[in-house]
Amino acid sequence: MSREFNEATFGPPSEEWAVVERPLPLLQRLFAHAALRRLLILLALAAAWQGYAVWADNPLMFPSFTETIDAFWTDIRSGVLLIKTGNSLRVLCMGYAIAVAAAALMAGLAMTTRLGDDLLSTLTAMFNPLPAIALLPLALLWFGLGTPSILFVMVHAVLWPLALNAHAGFSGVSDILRMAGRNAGLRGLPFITGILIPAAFPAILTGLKVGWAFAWRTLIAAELVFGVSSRSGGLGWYIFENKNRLETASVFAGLSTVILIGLLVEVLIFRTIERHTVRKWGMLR
Amino acid sequence: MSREFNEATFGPPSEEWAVVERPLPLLQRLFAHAALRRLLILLALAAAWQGYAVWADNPLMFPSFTETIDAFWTDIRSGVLLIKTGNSLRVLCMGYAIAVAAAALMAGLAMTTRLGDDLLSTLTAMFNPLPAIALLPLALLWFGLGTPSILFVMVHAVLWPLALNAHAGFSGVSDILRMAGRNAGLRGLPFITGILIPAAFPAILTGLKVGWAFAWRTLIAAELVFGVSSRSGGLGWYIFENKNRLETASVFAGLSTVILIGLLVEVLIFRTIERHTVRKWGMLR
Amino acid sequence: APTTSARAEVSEVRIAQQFGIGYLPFHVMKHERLFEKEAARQGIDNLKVSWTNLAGGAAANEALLSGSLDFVSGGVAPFVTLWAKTRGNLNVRGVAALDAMPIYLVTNNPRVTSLKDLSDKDKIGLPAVKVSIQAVTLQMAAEQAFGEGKHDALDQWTVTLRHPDAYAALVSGKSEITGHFGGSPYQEQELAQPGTRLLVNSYDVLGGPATFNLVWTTQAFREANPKVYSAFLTALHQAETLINEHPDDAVGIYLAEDDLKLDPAFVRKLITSPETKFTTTPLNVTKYVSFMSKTGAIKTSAQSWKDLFFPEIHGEPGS
Amino acid sequence: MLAQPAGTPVEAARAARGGPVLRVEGATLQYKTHRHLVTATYRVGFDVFAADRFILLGPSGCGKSTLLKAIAGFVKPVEGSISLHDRVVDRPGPDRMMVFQEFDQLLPWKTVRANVAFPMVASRKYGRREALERADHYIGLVNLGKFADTYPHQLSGGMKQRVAIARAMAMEPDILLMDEPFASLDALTRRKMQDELLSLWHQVRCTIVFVTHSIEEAILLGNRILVLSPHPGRVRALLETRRGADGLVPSEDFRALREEIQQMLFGENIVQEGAGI
Amino acid sequence: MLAQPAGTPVEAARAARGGPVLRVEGATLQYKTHRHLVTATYRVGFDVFAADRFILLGPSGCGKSTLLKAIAGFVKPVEGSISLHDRVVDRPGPDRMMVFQEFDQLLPWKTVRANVAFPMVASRKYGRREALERADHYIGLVNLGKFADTYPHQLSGGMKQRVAIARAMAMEPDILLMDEPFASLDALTRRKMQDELLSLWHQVRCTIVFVTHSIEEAILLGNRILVLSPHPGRVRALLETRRGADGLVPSEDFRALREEIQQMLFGENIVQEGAGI
Ligand SMILES: Nc1ncnc2c1ncn2[C@@H]1O[C@H](COP(=O)(O)OP(=O)(O)OP(=O)(O)O)[C@@H](O)[C@H]1O
Ligand SMILES: Nc1ncnc2c1ncn2[C@@H]1O[C@H](COP(=O)(O)OP(=O)(O)OP(=O)(O)O)[C@@H](O)[C@H]1O
Ligand SMILES: [Mg+2]
Ligand SMILES: [Mg+2]
Repeated sequence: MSREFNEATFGPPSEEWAVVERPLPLLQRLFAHAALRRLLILLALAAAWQGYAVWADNPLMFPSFTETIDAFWTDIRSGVLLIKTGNSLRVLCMGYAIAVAAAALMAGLAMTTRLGDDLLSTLTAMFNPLPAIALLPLALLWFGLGTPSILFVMVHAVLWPLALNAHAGFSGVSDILRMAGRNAGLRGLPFITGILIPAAFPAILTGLKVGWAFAWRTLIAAELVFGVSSRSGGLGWYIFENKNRLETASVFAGLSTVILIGLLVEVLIFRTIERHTVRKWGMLR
Repeated sequence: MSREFNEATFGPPSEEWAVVERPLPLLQRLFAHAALRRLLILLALAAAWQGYAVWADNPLMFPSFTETIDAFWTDIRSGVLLIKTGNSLRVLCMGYAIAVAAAALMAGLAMTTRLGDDLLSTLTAMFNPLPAIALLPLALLWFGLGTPSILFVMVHAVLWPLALNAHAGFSGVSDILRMAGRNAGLRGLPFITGILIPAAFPAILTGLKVGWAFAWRTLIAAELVFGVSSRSGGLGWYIFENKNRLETASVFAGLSTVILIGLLVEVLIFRTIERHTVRKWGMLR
Repeated sequence: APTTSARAEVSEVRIAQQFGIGYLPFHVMKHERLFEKEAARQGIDNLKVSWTNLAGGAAANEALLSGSLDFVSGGVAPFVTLWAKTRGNLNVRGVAALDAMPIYLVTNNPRVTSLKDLSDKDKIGLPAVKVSIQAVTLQMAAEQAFGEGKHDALDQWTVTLRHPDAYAALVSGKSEITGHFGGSPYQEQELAQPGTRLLVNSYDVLGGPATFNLVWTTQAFREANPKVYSAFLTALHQAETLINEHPDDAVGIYLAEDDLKLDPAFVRKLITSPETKFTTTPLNVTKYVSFMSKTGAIKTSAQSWKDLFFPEIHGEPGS
Repeated sequence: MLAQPAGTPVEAARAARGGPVLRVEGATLQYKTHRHLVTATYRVGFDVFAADRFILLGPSGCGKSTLLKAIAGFVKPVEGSISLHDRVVDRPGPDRMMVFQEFDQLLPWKTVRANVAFPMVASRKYGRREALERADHYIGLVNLGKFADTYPHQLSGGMKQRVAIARAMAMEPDILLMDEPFASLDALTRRKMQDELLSLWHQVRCTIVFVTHSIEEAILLGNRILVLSPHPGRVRALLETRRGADGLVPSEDFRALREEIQQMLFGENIVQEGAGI
Repeated sequence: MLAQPAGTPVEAARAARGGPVLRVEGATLQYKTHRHLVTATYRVGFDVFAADRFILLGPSGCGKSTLLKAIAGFVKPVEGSISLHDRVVDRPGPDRMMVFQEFDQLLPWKTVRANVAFPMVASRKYGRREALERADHYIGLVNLGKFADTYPHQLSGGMKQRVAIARAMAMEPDILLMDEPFASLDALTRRKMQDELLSLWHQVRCTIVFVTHSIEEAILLGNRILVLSPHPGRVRALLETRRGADGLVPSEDFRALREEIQQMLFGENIVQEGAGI
């Protein structure tokens, strides 16, 4: 009985099997490049922006792409934009981290006890629709004016959608996988980290993406409402300040920075995580 | 060969099999009632609220539960709250419906073409982090003041998270189910509605829940920004007005209305949908 | 309050300001470190002063109530609202006025020459519908134009818009916004554009110069920190004096603090305009109180302007 | 008995039976993963004629499922071609119904009845009413009458597979592709299903391509058996079963054929090429 | 050969072999769904003794998988009890490793090696290093050496099942629960796996509860065979196989036993109760 009977072959074991793939037409090959495709989309969007702005001819309300780029470079070179962005990013990452931890805790609780489940769905249904401004008085009372309050509001913005996604992801884990985990003796936290989290990872990743976006939204909105001492303000403050100064191009430069960071995080972080997890595991096409 | 050989039995075919279930202790049985458990949670929250408010003794910032209920009843009886809530709900449902349709379109496009996929993920990464106020000039330019602008901003708030969830859900549909659908000859739209949507329904439902919450958040915030004229405002306007008048109890009454509606929608709509779909299908525990 | 003088006063004072030329006294105080210097003179060394920019009077009120700020500033309306609400408990009262400035309702609709010409095709931008000083002033103007009890005749066409948004909308002329009831320097910039006209001047409505912005705080803070309080007031006086005596310096400070790219001559003209007064003396504040009390916006009224302010400025010729 | 090596034409058989319904020519099937290139089958060629009951037999992992998926149109050959009625297969379609190997091929949101009716309705081959009637009939055939209104997650493994079989059979497609459909069935149910399949075939004379692990099942069901080798699946032999008047393979032949296949699959010495048809 | 009806005690056997490792007493297993109450097994009782190779045999849907899940601790009997070493089974645990019937029992986010090592590491039964070494050894036994670094979604159906078998066997648990583990394997691989299972058993003398559809496999592997009837699974008979010195069932006995089981399962007349042990 030959030992290798049941093994198929990885790669070309002999040249014979290394079938040359049919070459595709150049255009199609270029098009297959995700980065290139995205660049094209971005260029198209920029062109549309420029075209519309020139046509609308209303620089006070809608500056053109080139004007925005100008303002962007000016403020990058002067360092203002970088500092403000840095400030925002610091607060953002803190708030995001706290929210992720809190969401993990809530979703974990909801998975392990029935009371936790009810608590999560009740709290989510109650607080998720509340806008950040509604929490302002509470945040002020508890944390005073400044970063802790902004963190509080951000956590509120990120926590619920993230917990909802994680919990739905956990609930959708197939019985067989659960059983496989329990069978190996996992319970409680190791069960959650060892089985539920990886099995629900596509849903969790979506939650992280949505949460990330809402952290930004809230941070910027909160900076506008709270205001901050002008030295240590973030991107939201930069936008607010320039709006008050009627520097619309700079306002758009600030917003473009938000967009740029969004794109970078998507491409550099989320896509990478996706490629190294759910796509590699065959859980996402 | 007996005809019923391979059939197990539904229900008790003879009394012999109708094993009486072990009765549970009363407390446990009561606790098994989801509605009761949730009511308890709500009562506990209300008690905590009242306790904290009395302790903090700062009615201008944090009115007690009873004061809020008072304000709530007063404004319910005078009809103000009902009218404002009605106004808000109308706009809300419109915006939500448009956003759901747009998200379905985007996610569908993203599923069928590679360009659509790139477009969706690029646009989402770009625009999702933008706060609604950033869109103010555009909304003013395009839709003027009033409901269309609010709708625009709401669609912006709801569209991206919903599309993200739907797209992730679609991408996670197992190859076997896809093949089963294609094998039956489904392509294009029928494939999406017949296979992808039901198979991705848990993720879509989460997206709908998150989107619903963000529609509320944005509506309330948008009513403040777009202000609408003082006659026809909605709940957001009611909250804002009372906030400015320092009628904090009424502000909390407005927020409680939002919470109440959130709970009702969760229990009456989302839970019901869940029970009749994903839970019945065994896709969600 | 007998016990307070013995206790140590706060080492940090938190003050809220907003955007706009009305907050020039604060800019000067901050830039020249007048408050710190004055506090040191009164024996409080190393007083830390932190300035916070807020987006509006309502936010300022919240911050004050939550104990996050010590002195807050804003328009007359939010102050009156808070004063009315806290009578008998927190006793929030005015510290001093910052300035008296006219606020203009500017329109770009050529067919509108008076309030009576406004129709539902017109929309008027205000910082906050119904509750801002602009909104209350507009109600006063409406009552004067349409008669007793018709104060809310124009409310239906008002829209909440921040100054810069309303400015952009009005100047670009490509939106439904045909009016903006704003403040300096936006209103003057608007009027500098062709095709715009002044529709309402708040001074005409109130029959004379009127306070635009002022500072307020809680009774508890004032009683616990008498030295800080008096140092603040003195510094404010010094700032006003500097502005009035050295307008060119003030222009420089304003442009530096707000980091504006405005023409200094334009700013100088605003500051030195005969209508603009930088003074701690409250002017025509009681008119707002009685009007708001009449329309039901607040539930109390004041006998005299002195009810509204702490006694330190009662010697000034307020109204 | 016919043993036919890979690559050589089957002129005689083809001429005798009309053109092939399905022609697989030198098909190499590969999976591209992020690190490797897995060759599932290498230059596999065979013809399936109308009303053939064609069996794919080979060890685990040799590419049987992949080959079936390629015929169904889900996998494109990187080399060679697959054509149906002389048209290259380029997409899946309801003319080739497939029973997958996996248990999760049923739509979890449809009851057993709706699952069986689904391809009939989706492909517009039958009207809704007729589809439901046919569904009930075939559900009865697989002995699941009482479970018609049950959702798949409430079924046992074997029951799920039976639903999938009913679903494919109810379509009465040109070609029925079945990937180890009976593997999870007990002996009796399996025999019943085999009987049903044969009787269906006798009624409609459809073409069947059938993957199985069981040599006995292969001989019992198939009229032609393709034996695949491991290490990317290649054709080792193509065998034909000779049947008696009752449609059964005479027990002498049965044993001999089984021996031969066993020898081919498990024996050390590979059957010589060109051993004659 | 022993045929023992449900409910009667097996005093003799029990006394001879020490107390039972696993005792199932009058276990009724039910599924509650939103509309129905499905009874999977009804008052099933049997004892499994140390080093038994206990086979569960019965038609599709009779509750074999449910019974196995109940022993594993995933399903609680609504009536009767299941106890292990005289302690009632109330939760799953790594002392009872289970091979599930479904293909998706592997963790998709772990490679084949990590999947096999997973329960060994998770249960802290082995250190990480040792677990990986053992994993490689067992992966070799199931002939998947080259696929150790592959993710499950890149495996064929039979390969997935082999990984699951390796995972369970590598744990060397007190009781090995296997739900049709070899159903999707070709004859050769299947025979090899059966050999491996028996040789593992000879090494460690673990207790095995094994579900199969194949009567031959049951006789080949098991020393005791529980035959279940359809319509909620009830015990129809408990049979014992008598083995020769070589550990094989003498071919005469084999045929007789197969006939008997076939008769029991497929024959019209039910075997009489109390037919003697
Ligand atoms: N999605 C996939 N990605 C990468 N490789 C795959 C994939 N599916 C199958 N393979 C590989 O292709 C080869 C053939 O797989 P296939 O499923 O066709 O085998 P099979 O003959 O059906 O085996 P079995 O009898 O075990 O089901 C195997 O080596 C397997 O590892
Ligand atoms: N999750 C479930 N919910 C409801 N009913 C179920 C569930 N799982 C199984 N059943 C029912 O329980 C009965 C026994 O199922 P079980 O899976 O134990 O059968 P089995 O003997 O393993 O069959 P097979 O050989 O086909 O795998 C069946 O009638 C099935 O419909
Ligand atoms: Mg296969
Ligand atoms: Mg089973």
